[in-house]
Amino acid sequence: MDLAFGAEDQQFREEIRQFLTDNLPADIQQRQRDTRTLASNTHDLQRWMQILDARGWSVPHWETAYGGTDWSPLKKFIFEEELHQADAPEFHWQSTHMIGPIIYMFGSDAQKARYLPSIRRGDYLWCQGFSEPGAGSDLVSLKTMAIREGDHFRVNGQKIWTSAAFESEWGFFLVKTDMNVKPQRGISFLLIDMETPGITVRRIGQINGEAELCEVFLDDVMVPAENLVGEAGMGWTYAKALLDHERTVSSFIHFNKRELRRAKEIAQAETAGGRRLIDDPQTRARLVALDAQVTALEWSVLRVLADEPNRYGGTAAASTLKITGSRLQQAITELQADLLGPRALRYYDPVDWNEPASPLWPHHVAGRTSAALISRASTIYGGSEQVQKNILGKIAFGL
Amino acid sequence: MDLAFGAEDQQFREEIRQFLTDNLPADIQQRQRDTRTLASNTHDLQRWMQILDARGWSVPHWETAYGGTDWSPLKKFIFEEELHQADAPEFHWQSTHMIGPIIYMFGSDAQKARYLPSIRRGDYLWCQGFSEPGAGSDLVSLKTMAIREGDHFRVNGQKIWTSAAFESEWGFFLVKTDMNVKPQRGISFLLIDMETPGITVRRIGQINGEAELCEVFLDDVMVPAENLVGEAGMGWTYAKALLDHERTVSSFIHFNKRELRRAKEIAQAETAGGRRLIDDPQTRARLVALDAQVTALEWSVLRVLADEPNRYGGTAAASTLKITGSRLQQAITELQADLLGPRALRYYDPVDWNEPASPLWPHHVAGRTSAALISRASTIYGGSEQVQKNILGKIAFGL
Amino acid sequence: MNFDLTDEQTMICDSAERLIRELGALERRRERIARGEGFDRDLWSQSAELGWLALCVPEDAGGLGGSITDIALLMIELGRGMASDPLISSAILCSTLLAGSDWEGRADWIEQIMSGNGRLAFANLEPGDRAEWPAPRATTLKAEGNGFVLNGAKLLVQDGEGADGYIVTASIPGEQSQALLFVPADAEGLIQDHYRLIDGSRAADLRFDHAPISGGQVIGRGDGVAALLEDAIARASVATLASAIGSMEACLDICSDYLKTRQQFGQPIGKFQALQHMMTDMLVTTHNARSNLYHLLSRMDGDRDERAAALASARLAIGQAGLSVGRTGVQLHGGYGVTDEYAISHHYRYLMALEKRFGDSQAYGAMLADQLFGPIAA
Amino acid sequence: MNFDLTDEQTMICDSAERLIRELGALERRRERIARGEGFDRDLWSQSAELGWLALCVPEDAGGLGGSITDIALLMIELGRGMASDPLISSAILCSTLLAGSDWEGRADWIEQIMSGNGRLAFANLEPGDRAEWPAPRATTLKAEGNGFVLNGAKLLVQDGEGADGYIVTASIPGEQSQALLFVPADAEGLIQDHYRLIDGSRAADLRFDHAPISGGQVIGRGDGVAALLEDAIARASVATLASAIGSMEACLDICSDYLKTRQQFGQPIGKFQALQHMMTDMLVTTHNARSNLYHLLSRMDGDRDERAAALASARLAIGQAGLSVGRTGVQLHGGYGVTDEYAISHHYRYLMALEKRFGDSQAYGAMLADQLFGPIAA
Repeated sequence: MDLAFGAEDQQFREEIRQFLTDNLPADIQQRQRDTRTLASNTHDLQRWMQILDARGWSVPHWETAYGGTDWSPLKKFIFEEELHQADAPEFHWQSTHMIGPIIYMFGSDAQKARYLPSIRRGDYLWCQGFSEPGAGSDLVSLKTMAIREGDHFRVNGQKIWTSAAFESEWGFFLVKTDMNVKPQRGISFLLIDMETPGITVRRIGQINGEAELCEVFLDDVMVPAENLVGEAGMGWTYAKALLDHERTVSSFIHFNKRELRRAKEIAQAETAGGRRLIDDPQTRARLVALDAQVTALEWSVLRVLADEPNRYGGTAAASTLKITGSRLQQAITELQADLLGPRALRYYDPVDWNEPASPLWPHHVAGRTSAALISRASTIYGGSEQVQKNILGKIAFGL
Repeated sequence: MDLAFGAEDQQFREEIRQFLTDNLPADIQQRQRDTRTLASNTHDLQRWMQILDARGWSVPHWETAYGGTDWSPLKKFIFEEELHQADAPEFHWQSTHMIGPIIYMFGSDAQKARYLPSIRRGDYLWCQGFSEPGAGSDLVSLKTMAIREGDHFRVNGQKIWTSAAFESEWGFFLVKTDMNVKPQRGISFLLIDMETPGITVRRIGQINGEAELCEVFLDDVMVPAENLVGEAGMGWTYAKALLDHERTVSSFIHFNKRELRRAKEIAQAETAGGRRLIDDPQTRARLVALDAQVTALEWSVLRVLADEPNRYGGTAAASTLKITGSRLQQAITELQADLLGPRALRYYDPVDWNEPASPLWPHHVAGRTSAALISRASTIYGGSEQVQKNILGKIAFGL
Repeated sequence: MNFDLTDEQTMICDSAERLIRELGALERRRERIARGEGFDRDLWSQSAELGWLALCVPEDAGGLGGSITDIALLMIELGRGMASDPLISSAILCSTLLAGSDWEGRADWIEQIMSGNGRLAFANLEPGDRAEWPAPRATTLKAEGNGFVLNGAKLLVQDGEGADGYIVTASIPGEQSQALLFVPADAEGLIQDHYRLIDGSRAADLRFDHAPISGGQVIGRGDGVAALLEDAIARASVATLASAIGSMEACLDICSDYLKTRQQFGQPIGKFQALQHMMTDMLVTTHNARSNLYHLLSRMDGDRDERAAALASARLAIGQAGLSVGRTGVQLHGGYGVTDEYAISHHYRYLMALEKRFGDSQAYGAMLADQLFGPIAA
Repeated sequence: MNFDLTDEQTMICDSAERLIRELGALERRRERIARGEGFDRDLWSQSAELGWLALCVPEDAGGLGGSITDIALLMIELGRGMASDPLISSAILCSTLLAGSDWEGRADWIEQIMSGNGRLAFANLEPGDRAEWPAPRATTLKAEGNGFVLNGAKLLVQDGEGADGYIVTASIPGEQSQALLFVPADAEGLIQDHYRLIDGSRAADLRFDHAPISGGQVIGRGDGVAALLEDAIARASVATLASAIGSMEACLDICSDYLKTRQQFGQPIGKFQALQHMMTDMLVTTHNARSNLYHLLSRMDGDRDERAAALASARLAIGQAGLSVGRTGVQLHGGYGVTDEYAISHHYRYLMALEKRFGDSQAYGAMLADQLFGPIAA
């Protein structure tokens, strides 16, 4: 066992820091720090992706043959950590971390040539059409159908919880192409141009005032057969391969660390009865309890990255990260809101960036409650906490 | 709605208080206050029952025809509260609150004449033989059999969690008398003299060092047929009737109030770094949170006693009391132990009443951790918290 | 002691339930919020017609003098529809302040409020406040010429947007106690800023920049003001907590219905034991929260310290209970729980807002500790 | 960074696992406790033979100089069998104190401990202490004649019963730092009181009544003592926390086995989703607790402040984790959980005891806050 970062890792960290100092535009950094919504940052993200791409770092987790790096998992972790620490824009997950790897792992040469460069440059966004109204955590009962007609698929159905569908140029969809086999074997993976006739996107109003999640209605949408990824019927397998690919993502470790830091800053800035909250014992107790949990989460991530032998298997470790990380997102953002006291009650429009000029409303108030509200989703999407526990009980203990 | 105790109730309370001042022996009071085990207080309990009986108050909750009182539920509550407040011995539940009512509701005249007077006087203890090793919260699968042979039943089987069986003269048992009907219909209610040949009692060592719970082995135990209570096959019905009879008991409201008071006293006595714990904000926060919960519990009890209309039904309200009351027992006794800091780690023999003479070990330390440990049982017996929730989900929401 | 409703209470509850059924549809609420309206004007005028606004005003001040229990029962029903604004701010809080004063404008304004023709809002909160309770104010009233001038800032004046006037707390240099002032919405030297809150209601910040105040605008000053403020805030707090109980009870209905209808993995999700247990946790929490409210109601007419302790206790318990019920309710709804399109997220936001009105759980926990154990020894 | 065991670590873990399998039966433990023995003497002598006692002692003090990670891994295995006493009190804590001193008796006593022939215990805790960390002591050492006299009282000296001697902390009037003294068990002026703890281990109270102390009994005094104490307590804390991890991991095995074998309502109780979820909560908690230990291990050789923060953080997290896992484990066992006859209640008591050794979660939480945010401003 060696529980320290090596000298090479330390040096790598310095290199990343220097790069960020030199290259991350200050205006982007500031907006990212103040971000209250994903959807409104697309332009910044694209600018930043181009900067990263110029350095060859826009998709470091990809295979080198496709423009990735040969960094160790630990280095990738350091890279991500430093980007978060510096308030760089977050990767658009669906584009760089989902469809990119799917295409280079399972796509045709034509698909690779057509899509990968634009993903690396962040030219446009991709959205993910997996969930359906009747199938939240239960993908087996998908109903969206794609019937082969000549050199096209005719797609009919409805997707839900499709992030950023309203501003994405392309989407990747799980669709049923075969009704005559076991549900998992009849699902295929299809790339769809979101401009195709027959697609309607409806934004769903969210608890925090955003409308970044969408419903996508597909009504006789004709999709060229060449947009099928890999083999028909393998969609489920490809989608699952992704999960094994990114086992530490759902920990939201970098988010949790950054937001806990922010909570401390708020506690230093806010007062009650003339006393800084950071000097209030109950506030301190909440902060340190979360600090110790975030520390645990970070090391749980490192254990997965460094491939610690785990008697319950890697999926169990990943599931643990998801359960822990999502609870922490909620606890930390809720603490932020609580630290604001009654000021937490003000609604900040997630799209309108104008803040009140009033000194009654310091900058750190904006968006905190919004984050706490939308964080309720973290124990829901990607397999709800309850579903995670079902799975974990089964794989770890055979229950 | 009238949310105040009436003048008559207040006057009644004064009367009880006066009675206690005049009649509760100081030595019993002191031992009861320091109690670390049920089993070792039997003698005090008997003395106290005689005093109560002389006043006609040893079984106030019984029907008046059998020696009970005509007090309203609220007055009975006040009576119990004042007894607890004064640290009077607690009723031996199995005797006065379980078998007593069963006998006068369903027993024969001979049974009433034989047993009720001695129960009122507290002459001896009764134990309850319901649970079996294979049937904890699941009484339907009882296996103990009672086969009629002439004017006797031949009883074979095994009971577990039988409190005080080792010191009880009599026991009441649920036994199977009919194998050919639905399980609930084949169960009968039998009174058994614990001296009968074939009975073996084994005390079970408990987590806190006590051994008050027992296993009872019944090996060809011959029980006179006249000891059957009511009709054969009605045992399940009688046992359930009891539950409806005492819907607020499982709240342990009086216990919770008394122990919370004790926790405050400990917080006033104990120091950390020279400061009283009662002046430590985190300790205060734990205390007030529990205080508010105990307040809720008390009013939830009053609502049941005063028959508040409840859309989910009385059983739901009772189940709520059990869930809340048992959690509070754990939280309050655990807080007591925590307030003692490292001193909580000392083991106090629950039977040996000698305390260390050392000034390092103040009197309030003794028995607190023992109480915290055995309180883990409160969410287990009488239907575990999980079983309670199953029931509640069904009766309240039809889930 | 009994928990049966009187005939009058039954009537109040029934008519409130009816009105909420009529006007409480989620769609109506969402459209109203989208229009930037902080409360439902139809509900407000109906509240006047049905006598609810008058119910909240003591008899000797010209109102119907409902008991605090009557008011709480009404608020529970309105809370089910998240519709107790601005009854609390105007008809309960400001009316109580007016009724307890001997101000010359008292009768007029109470009449205005009861009839639904006028609305006042209470401007007390200042930066750094964690709870609203009589305390020295940074907003100051100074003598100048024949009258006074007012300087300072108030934030989060609940339902302050569109109010006809404000009852403002201020300190007078050299005096221990506070003053209560009446400031009309169009007063000179008053700058307003309006905004939406997370529950869709609306609030105002007020800035007083050398605002001239005449002697006739002083509702009260001197020793009686603290007690009056305590009374009014206590009554408004009861209404707030009762609203929360109603909202929690609505969550029970909403969620148990959802569990029985929503299908997943081939069966209603209510068949899953884990979700059943979450649902029963919500029930236990809600049931006990109502008990906390009863305790508070039983202490409203007694000793002031006991009332303060009961109020702090109920705020602490019900505040946390509301958050817990709201959170679990959202979780039970899966993805739909975090949309604006299902009622549950509205209840969660409403319960979050109620938890922080007049002070949050932590502040009231500290207040309860002070009541039970005395102030912290240095 | 890697988490693979070295060959040597694998060897240590394997032999510890073997020994626990051999000697760790619950029946053996119960009988031993009933006999009033605080630890397993066979295990103690085996620990000497297998070199574990020497492993805990630095090389330059004559030991095998295992790394703190080696020691932690060993303790995890021993913790599974609740068998890390008195390795922690004697071989880790007292050895570290001796090894860091230049006391003349140092080499002898280290040799005694490593061979298993002698045992020392650490007498530091005084009434009012919530955590053990260098601090002024009420126990005082005063010069008298050619030597000193010691007055005061220590409580909860872990494994103090039957120890051959004690390392005692005391203040010297007029000196800032503390003194470390060696006091043999049969010293004049020393009164002992022995008793059992809830986990079946045994402790002693020591009263020093004008006990004569020679200069040769002073292990250390002056500025270095605080750092030495910190080092020793930190190392012993790591061992304590690692023991807790082992115990929690054992709880996982015990409970998942139980869920699969115990039948109720016609099926193994592990079929119930609510119990599955409790079991997975235990897993998540245990897994993360091990991560907290790793973090602490990674900080043991660095900056002292960082180490102190990591120690406080791990104590806070693992202490609470142990209680939670123990409680849930008991609950999963139903009635059997609260008996002495099933292993789970032993683990729960062991975890409760570990949570309070050297200080409880609340004390370490406050310490962590001081490290992260500075002391509370007045």
